[in-house]
Amino acid sequence: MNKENVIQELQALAAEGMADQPEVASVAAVAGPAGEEEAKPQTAIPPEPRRNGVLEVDYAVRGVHVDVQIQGDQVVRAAQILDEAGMTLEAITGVDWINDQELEVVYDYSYTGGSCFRVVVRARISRHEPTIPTVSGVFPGANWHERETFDFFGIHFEGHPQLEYLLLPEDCDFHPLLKDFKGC
Amino acid sequence: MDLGINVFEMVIYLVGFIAFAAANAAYLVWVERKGAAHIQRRTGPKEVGPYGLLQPLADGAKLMSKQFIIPAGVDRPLFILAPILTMVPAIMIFVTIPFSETILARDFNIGLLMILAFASVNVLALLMGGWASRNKYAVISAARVVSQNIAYEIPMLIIVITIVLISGSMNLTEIVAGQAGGILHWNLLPTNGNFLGPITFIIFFICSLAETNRAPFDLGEAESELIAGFHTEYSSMGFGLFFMGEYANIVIAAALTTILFLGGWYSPLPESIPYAGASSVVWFLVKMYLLIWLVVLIRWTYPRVTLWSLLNLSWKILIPFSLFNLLASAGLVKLLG
Amino acid sequence: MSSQPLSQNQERFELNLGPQHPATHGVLRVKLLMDGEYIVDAEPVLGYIHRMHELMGENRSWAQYLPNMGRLDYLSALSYNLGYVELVEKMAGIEVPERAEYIRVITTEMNRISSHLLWFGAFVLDLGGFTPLLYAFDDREQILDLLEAVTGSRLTYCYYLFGGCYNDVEDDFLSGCLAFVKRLRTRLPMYHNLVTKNVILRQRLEGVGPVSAEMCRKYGATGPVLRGSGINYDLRKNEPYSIYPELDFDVPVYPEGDSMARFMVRMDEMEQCLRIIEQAIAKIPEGPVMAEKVPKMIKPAAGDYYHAVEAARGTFAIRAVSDGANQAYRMKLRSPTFSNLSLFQEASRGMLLADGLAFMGSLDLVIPEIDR
Amino acid sequence: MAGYFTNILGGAKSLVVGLSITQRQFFKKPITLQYPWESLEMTPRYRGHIQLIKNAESGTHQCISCGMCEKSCPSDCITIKGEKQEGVKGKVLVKYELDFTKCSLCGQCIANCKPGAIEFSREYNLASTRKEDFHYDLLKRLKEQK
Repeated sequence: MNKENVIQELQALAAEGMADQPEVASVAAVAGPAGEEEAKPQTAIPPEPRRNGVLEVDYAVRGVHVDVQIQGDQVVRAAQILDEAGMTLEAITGVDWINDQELEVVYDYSYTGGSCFRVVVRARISRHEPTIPTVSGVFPGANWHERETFDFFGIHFEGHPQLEYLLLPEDCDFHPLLKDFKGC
Repeated sequence: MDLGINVFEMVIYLVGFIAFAAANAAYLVWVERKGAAHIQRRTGPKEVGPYGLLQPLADGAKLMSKQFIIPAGVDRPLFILAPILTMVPAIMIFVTIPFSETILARDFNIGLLMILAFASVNVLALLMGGWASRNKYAVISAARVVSQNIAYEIPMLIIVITIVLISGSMNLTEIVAGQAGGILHWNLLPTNGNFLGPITFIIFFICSLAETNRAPFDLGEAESELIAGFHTEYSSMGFGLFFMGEYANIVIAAALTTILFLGGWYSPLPESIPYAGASSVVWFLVKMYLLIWLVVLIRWTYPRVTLWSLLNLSWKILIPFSLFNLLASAGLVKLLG
Repeated sequence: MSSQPLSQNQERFELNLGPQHPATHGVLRVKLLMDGEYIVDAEPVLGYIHRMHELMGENRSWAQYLPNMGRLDYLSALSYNLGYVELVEKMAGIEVPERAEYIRVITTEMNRISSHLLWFGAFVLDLGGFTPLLYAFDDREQILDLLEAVTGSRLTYCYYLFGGCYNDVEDDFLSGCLAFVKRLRTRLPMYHNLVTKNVILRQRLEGVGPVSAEMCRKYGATGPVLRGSGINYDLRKNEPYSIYPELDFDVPVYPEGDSMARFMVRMDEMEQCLRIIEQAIAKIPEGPVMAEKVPKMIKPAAGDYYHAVEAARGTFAIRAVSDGANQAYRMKLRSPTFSNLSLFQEASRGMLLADGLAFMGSLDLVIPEIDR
Repeated sequence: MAGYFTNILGGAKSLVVGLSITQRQFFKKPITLQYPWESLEMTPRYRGHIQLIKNAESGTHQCISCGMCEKSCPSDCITIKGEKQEGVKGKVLVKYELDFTKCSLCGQCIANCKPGAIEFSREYNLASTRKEDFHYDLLKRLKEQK
């Protein structure tokens, strides 16, 4: 596996996504905000939403090598790139950024064939209409991870073969990890 | 022959054998539990009576006092009949088994045939129980038991024919009598004239394990796959009878093996030695219980086979071997006899 | 198995395996579509012991979340403890004294052995052999006694703290560990003679439940399942943490991908654990077991952090998102058996029921960890 | 064909080896402990529910009612109350209640206790059919302690 190639392909992918969004396309996101973020004052306010792009972050601090943010409809392409590179989908999860009225879907990829290489792919989608294409066509293992994310966040994975409650009871009507969930 | 005395004798023997079968079933459970415990470095039952010896009685009392639950939707007549049908043939078989020259109920000319005939009823009972239970696990188990029993009856019968060829009789007393004169004359050993004796014995022993549904061939019960197999839905004495039937069958299998291969009531030593060389029922029981211990030990040592390897073992190994064995023995009998 | 399932138009039936079933080792339910004895389709149904640990992580301070780690995979709780404290130490920049690192490795490896021993017993029990379970428990009990003397608990450990360990260990513990290493070295050959070499067991495991390396990759399977498919991937080597780089051990890999390979990986792993423990005890330095300065309130810089460790069943990873407060904004727990079990549906198609259960046993499931 | 016979022989040998192992174990002594008749001594670090440490000299506890244990508890098991009393420096502990039904024995309270006033007890054979039996008043317990 050639790490540089993977990073380049992901950069190209992210650049496409930025072209769709004129307001962020003007800024090239190449600086390492890992350091910036650490320098920020410690407050209870969540950090500002990041722009789309590929960052090479400090592995020793963050635990990942490459941090990719792309458009929601690009996650399948990203999965295909990483699948061709021989990487494994380790987990899918979500984060509810209620202050931005956005949900973030996070895909953790790792490489099991040799030296450690971890890539995190994230996509932000609207909180009011949380839909994102499924990657279970590329990684069948994503099936359960997406169902779990659907359980917890109510994110609808388009094209998922069986989007039912996995861990929660089949008749429940709430999504507990949304920040406005107040118990049931 | 005086009919009155004959009937009286018959009743005495029948009661005696039922008691023997029941006591064996009860105490073999104790042996199994105690044996398993010590194999696993535990102590086993020890609270009820000295060394837990009264445990089987307590278990029996518990089973009898429980409600016999008949689940909704089961085939009632078959469901009730099945446990009875496991126990009755087992007791019938005891009638034909000669424990010594004098202790036997009926001296049949075709004793061996009768045992095998009655032993086949058992599989019918298990099939009925599994089918009538209206439980998927029980049905799977019933299907397994039937295919297993059919597969193992073939090599078993071939082996029995071999023995009949060698001893020239189907009368159990005569088969034992043919092995008189110490260990070297037993059918087990090649010194008896049949150089394939040990293989014959091993095949017969494996078949008897499979016929009695004992581990590692307990596919019908398979507690880690099928909960409890054919008796999943049985409670109270329904379960108790299945349980007793299983142990009664083990006793029968061990007794039959003793008769066919281990010289029955004859001592392994030559008759010239006083006491130890004399033939008696004690020798019969010692041999039988040693075999039963082997059966228990095997259960607590091996994992369970799967259905296919079970059938493979029968069709690919046991049947060819037993057929070859039959041919060789027939040739030997023709040559030497 | 050479035999193939019967034709499609035979009558099929559904079989509900679990949530209470002897072979599922907990409250796992598998919806089986059966064709006679053959599994046509097997769909695991999860969630019977779901406790929403991830939400708890968002409602508690970093330190208060510590006891939750012992309740995910209760059989190798210390690996989870280790993963979590290392993550928080990474986030807050806490240095751990060397002695504490050694204690952590020794206790974690002891815990790994106890987990594998229990799996070994329970797996043979699934196959119908009862006795090895009790022998394995005998050995496991020795480990639990040793760990109890140090951690105070026998199963749901909560022993590591941010910056070190809850308490120091005595020389008694170290010598006890060495004695145990010696003891298990004599017991393992017995297990191999009794179980591994047994022809019945070999027939049941060899060639059953083949999982290819590609399938593992697609499903994200890790741990012994992946190593049993010929991939040499062990986070202790590939992504070293704690003091593992200083210790010399091998990663057992078997290329066959069947249940036997997974069995052998775990059996060999126990021997490697013994090596690790021996070396760690030989090298353990004197010194404190807690870092000097551990902040009372841990307030990591905002951002997200990822940390993965090798638990007994594979990669256990945590993704923590911090907003700079004393508690996590989001805590994602990635448990290994969740991914390992997800390949069951595809891999078990066409298997015999008995083989399917043997295959499930070889995945080494711990249900609370899957359901979280 | 030769493989067929060696397979059978090898298999048979493995079976005999297995039998000999279990038969040997049969003659060894049982290793289990018969619980109601015998029981183990708990190790010094055994984690039972927490209790106040009795100071041998003063005959009382060291608690300064700072509330750190209460705050650090993940499951809100601990309720304490301290009062200002005449002639005593600092607060005096008047109530220390532990709801053991919720406790997960993580030890956060003990790790966070500055004066070192609490410890794990070594009680393990607790059983009751009533929840309230596990709501302990640790001050009362301290008084009853010999």
